[in-house]
Amino acid sequence: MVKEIMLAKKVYIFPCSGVGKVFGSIGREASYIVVNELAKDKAKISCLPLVVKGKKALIDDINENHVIVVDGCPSKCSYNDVKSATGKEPDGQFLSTDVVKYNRDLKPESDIIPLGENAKKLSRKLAEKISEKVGEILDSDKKGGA
Amino acid sequence: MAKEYDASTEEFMGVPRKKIPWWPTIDYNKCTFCMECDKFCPHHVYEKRETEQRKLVVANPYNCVVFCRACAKACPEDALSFPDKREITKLIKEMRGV
Amino acid sequence: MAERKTVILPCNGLDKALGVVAGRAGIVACAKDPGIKLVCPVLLNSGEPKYDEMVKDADIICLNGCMTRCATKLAESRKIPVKTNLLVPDMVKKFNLKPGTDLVLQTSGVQLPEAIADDIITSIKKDRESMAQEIHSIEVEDKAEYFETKKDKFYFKVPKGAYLFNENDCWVRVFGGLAYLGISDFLQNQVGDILYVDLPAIGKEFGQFDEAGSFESVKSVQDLISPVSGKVVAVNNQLASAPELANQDPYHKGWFVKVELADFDEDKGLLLDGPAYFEFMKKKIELEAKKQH
Amino acid sequence: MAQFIKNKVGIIACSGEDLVGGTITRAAARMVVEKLRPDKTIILCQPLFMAGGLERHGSQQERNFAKDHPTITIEGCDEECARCAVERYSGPVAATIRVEDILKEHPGLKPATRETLDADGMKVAQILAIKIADKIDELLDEKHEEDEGFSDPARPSTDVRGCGCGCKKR
Repeated sequence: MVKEIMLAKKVYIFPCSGVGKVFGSIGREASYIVVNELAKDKAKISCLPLVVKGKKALIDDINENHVIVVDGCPSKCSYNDVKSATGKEPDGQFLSTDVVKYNRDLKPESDIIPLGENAKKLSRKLAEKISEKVGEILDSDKKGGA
Repeated sequence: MAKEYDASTEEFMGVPRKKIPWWPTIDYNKCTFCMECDKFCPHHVYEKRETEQRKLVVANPYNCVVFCRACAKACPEDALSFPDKREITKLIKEMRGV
Repeated sequence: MAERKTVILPCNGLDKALGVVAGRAGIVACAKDPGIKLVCPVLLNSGEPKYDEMVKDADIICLNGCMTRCATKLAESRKIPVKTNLLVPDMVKKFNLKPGTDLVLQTSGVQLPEAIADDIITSIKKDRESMAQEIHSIEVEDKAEYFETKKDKFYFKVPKGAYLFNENDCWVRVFGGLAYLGISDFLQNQVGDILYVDLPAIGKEFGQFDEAGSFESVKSVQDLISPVSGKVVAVNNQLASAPELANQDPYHKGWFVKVELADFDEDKGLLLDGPAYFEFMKKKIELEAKKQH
Repeated sequence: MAQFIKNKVGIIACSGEDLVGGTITRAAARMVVEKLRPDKTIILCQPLFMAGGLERHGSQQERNFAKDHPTITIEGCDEECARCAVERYSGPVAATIRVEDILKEHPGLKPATRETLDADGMKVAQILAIKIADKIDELLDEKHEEDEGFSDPARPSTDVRGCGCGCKKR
């Protein structure tokens, strides 16, 4: 296939934007670490509420790129919301409570504003996992496109 | 907050709460007044006494949930003790029988 | 889940080939399944105390060589509760293997203990499977009807039947001599997302209202206060990797502990049935709301 | 307005991740439900509202609450996602409060970081929180004495109302 010069795809990160519990905030904090730091030029964040509202330009752009959802509780709102808005399965999904479960020594504080020390540490652990996944998704792009 | 709860009208298993001697006892030889138990207990069993030598007291014993010993687990000094559950159960049975 | 111990008490009578077969079958079964333990009838009869621990809480199989049933009688005399009594002559018919009369076992006499051992092992497996099946039954949402109430945006469910509760918001559901324990919908709502669950060791015994496990959320650490007395025979290991089951499905997949009941008739006098607990819970919800003011 | 059960007010923040306004709505909502009017409010989770809710309770608890109770939406930008969500699934909202309006009233405040609020962001959130609390009192026909019984640092003193940003507000 003759390839045109194509702009590299990016990975959208959608944390669940939960506001009632610390787990939503951990997912959100982790997402910021990914887009600001760990996968700076590869990932971007946008508003989940805007996706659900049905903002066409945004949904089209998601569909042209990749998407990872980061949820804060088993209700998996981000997963469900993104899936129903875009009509496709997200390329990756994370649950912040999983990180909490497997790091019992870092029991998160319940504070949300600002996040406690343990919650921040957990956010970073989660961010590392998400950014790994970002790398994987983009790598498979390269292989697939080569 | 705690004042809303009126133990004199409360019952536990059909027995007036005030007749059940279940609440924590603080061993002041061990207690370091770290306040973990007070932070933990949502029922305001404890109260801080900033100006007194005993900076923490069991102020609302009847707010304590019968058979709950969760605050004792929060205590790093193991300074909290509770009555024997079997004795309390026996007592409740006796009073219910009356 | 918990695997119960199996102990074989063979007769090992040395005056008949059938007795030799019984003893031999016990030895072979133990060799094939290390979960099975063997009791020497002669040593047991001499009053050996070491067997007391071994037979405690185990499934005892008495393997009798003949109709005199010495093994069964021995168990009775030592007050050991027997689960199954087997007779070698029945096995002879079943497998059509005659051991002959020679005390030094020959051909079919050698095959018979093998067959008996296999038979015992197969039936133990079946038992375990049916126990697993039973677990499955509590995990499947039955057609149980629920009472439901709502406070603001929170909903609380209580099954109408089959479950009994204590006033510490923990439930018990009885199946024969066994029972499952868990926490009520109200309690899971109170503590919020459960992150870690600690469950008791298999074999642990506790009295009514003792702790039978604990669970932890960001908000608090709490105990499951057992509505019944008993001994732990199994725990819900799924809760280790998926503690959210206790939030999502507290009456089924979120069960905590399975116990062998010690004195349910006595315990149940202090428990509430579904309708009574529902009324109790509604009062508690109102009280909690008031306390927040 | 529809007949609402006037014992509690629902608070739903846009909580958008892409802009500082979203973070401010989030912070303000928490101040209101935790500190200012804890027993008069229920926080509604925007994504849960959109996704429906917990299946075992019929997936509708957030939406039903907003149907039965007055609900205030807090918006971080002019997309007004929270209001759109409530109107789509529950019905008319009782009030909508916008971060942008506050920024207009206080031109000296320039919140910049969406990750963790800076000092200006925190101030805007506090002003917003008070505005929400006032609205709650109005909706429930209740009067709260100003600052009564609330000495928490999250509660801005009257200084914040005249916030030192150069605005004329007292």
